[in-house]
Amino acid sequence: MELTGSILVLTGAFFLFSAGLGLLRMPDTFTRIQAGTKASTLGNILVLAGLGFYHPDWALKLLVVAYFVLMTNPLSSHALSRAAHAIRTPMAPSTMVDALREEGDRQGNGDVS
Amino acid sequence: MGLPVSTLLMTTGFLLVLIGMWGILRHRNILRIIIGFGLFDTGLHIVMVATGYITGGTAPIIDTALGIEQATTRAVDPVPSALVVTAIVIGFSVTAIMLAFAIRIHDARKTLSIDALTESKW
Amino acid sequence: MKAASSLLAVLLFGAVFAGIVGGYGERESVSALAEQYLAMVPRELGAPNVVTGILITYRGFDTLGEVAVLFMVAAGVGVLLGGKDTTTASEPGREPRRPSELVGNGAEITLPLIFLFGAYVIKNGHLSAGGGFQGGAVVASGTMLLMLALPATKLNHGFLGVTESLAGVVYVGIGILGLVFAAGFLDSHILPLGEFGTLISAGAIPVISALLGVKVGAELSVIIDRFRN
Amino acid sequence: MNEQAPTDGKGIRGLPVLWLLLFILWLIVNASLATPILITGAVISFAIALIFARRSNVWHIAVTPRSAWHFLTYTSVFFTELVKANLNMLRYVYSPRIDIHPGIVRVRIRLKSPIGRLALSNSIALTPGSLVMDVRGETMFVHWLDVKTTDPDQATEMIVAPFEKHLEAVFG
Repeated sequence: MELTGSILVLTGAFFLFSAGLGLLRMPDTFTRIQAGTKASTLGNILVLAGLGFYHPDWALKLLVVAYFVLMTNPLSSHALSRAAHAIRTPMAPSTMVDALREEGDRQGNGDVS
Repeated sequence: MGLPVSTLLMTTGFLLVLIGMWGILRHRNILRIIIGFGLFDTGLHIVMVATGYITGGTAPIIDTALGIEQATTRAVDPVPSALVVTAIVIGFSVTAIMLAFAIRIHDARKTLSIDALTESKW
Repeated sequence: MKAASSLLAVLLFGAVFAGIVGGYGERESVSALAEQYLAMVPRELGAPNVVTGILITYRGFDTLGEVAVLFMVAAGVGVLLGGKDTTTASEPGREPRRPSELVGNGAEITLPLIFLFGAYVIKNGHLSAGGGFQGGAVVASGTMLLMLALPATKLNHGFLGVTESLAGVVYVGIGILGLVFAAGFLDSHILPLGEFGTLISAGAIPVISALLGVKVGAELSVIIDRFRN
Repeated sequence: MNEQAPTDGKGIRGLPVLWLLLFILWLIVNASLATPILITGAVISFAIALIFARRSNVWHIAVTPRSAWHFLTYTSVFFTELVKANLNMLRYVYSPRIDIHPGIVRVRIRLKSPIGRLALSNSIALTPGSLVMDVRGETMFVHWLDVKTTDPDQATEMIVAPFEKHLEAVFG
C-alpha cells in the first residue's frame, strides 16, 4: 500500500522534473508553456494519487483537488499563451504557420484583439 | 541530524529581510521598493514564528494528533502565531496605502522613479 | 559610493542577524504564558484551535482594533484614489483587448468553488487552521479573479459597504453583550460551550469568526476594487 | 427565489445543478455528516448558487443517465490521451535534439454550450502537442507542437474529434 503510494509520488516527481526540463529546453514561449502544462498536470495528479494511497480517508478531498488542477491548469496556460501571442512574443524559427496572426491581419487591425 | 528547525526558519527569515533591505536601498522604482518592503515584512513574520518553535512541537490545535492533556508539552508556542496574524494584517494595510500613494505619484509625475521627487529630499 | 554604503548597511545588519541566529538555542518548553493559554483555551473556551481562542477572546479587543485598521485603510485608499477621473484609465486610440471567452467561463465555474472554500475556512476557525482573516482573504482572492477574468463586472459598493458596516456593528454588539451577560467585553461565554470539537461549540467564537470573515472579505474586496479604477 | 426572477428564466435553470454540486463539495471538504454541518452547508451553498447561477448560463446542464455514461467514457478517453501526451512530451524533452515544427492552425468546433467548449479546450490543452490559443465563434485556434496539416478539416479530425462526440452528448 505505502509502496504503491511512494512509487506514484516518485513518478509524479519525475514528470514534474521533466516539466521543468521542458521549460528549459523548448525553443519558444508557446512550446515551453505546452511542456509545462502537460507534464505538470500529470505529475500533480500522480502525486495526489500517491498521497491518496498514504491516507485513504483523504481520497475524496484529493479527488476534488485533482479536478481543480485539471480545470485551472490548462486554462491558465491558455490565458498566458493568448496574452503572449497578443503582445507578439516571437515564435521559434521552425514555426510553420500562424493562422491566428493571419486572421488578425485580415481583419484590418494589426493588433490581434 | 542536521540543523534545528528554528535555526533554519530564522536564517531564511533574516535572509529575506536582508534581500528586502537591499531592494529598498538600491532600487529607484517605487514599485520595486514596495516589493522590497513586502519581502522585509514576510521575513520578519518567519522570524517571529520561528521564535515560537519548540523542539518536536506540533500545531497548537487539539485534535486526534494532539490530546488535550499533552497540549502544554507537545504544542508550539501559540502567542507568536497570534501576533503574526496581526502583523500580516498591518503589513497588508501598509502595503495597500503605499500602493495608493504610488498611483497618485504616478498620476502627478508620470513616472515611478523616486529620483523625480527631489523636493522631499533634505 | 551609494552602492558601497548600501552594501555596508546590509552587511552590518547581516552580521547582527547572524549573531542573533548563532546565539539562539531552540526552546525546549513553552513559556508560562503560552502554557496558561494552551491549558485554558480548550477547557475554558472549548475551542480546539488555541490561536483562534487567543485572537478572538483573550486578545479580542486587539482584533477589533485590527479590523478598525482595515476599515481605515479601505477608507484611506478610497480617499486617495476615489476622486480620480476615469478618463486616464484607457489611453485614446487603443481599444482594450477583448477578454477571453474561455477564461471568463472558467472563472464563472471556479468562483463558486472559491467562495465555498472561503466559507469553509471561515467556518472552521475554531476547529482547525482557519478563521475570519484567512477566509476573508480567500474570498477577496475570488473577487480579484472575478475582476481579472471578467473586467466588465462592477462591484456593488453600496451592498459591500452595508454588509461590512453591519458585520462591524454586530461584532461590537456581541462585545457589549459579553460585558452585560459574561465577564467582560468580547467574552465568548454568552453562548453555551457545546460539545468540544463540533461546529456549534466554543460559545460565541464561531459567530465572531463568521462576522470577521464577512467584514474582512468585504473590506479587502473594496480595497482591491479601488485599485482597479 | 421569486423576487426579481429574470424574465427569460436565465440563471434559475442552472440553480439546482450548482446547488447540488456545491453541497456535495461542502460535505466532501468537511468529511462529516453531522446535522449542523448539513444545515449550514445547505444554506451557504444555496446562497452562493443563487448569486452565481444568475450571473451566467454556464451551469445549464441536464443530467441524464446517457450523459453520465458519456461523461465516464470521456474521462477514460481523456486520461489515456493525457498519458500519451506526457510520454510524447518526454520523448521531445529527453531527445538530444528537439526537432519540431510548431504552428498555429485553425479547427472547427460544433459545441455550443459554454461549459462544453471549456471542457473541450481544456482537453485539447492536455493532449498531445496542442494548446488552445483563442476561440472565435466556431473557429478555434490551436497551437500545435508538430504541425502535420494546415487544412482545417483534417486538423479538426486529428485534434478535436476524439473528445467532441462524447462532450456533445454530455453538454450539448
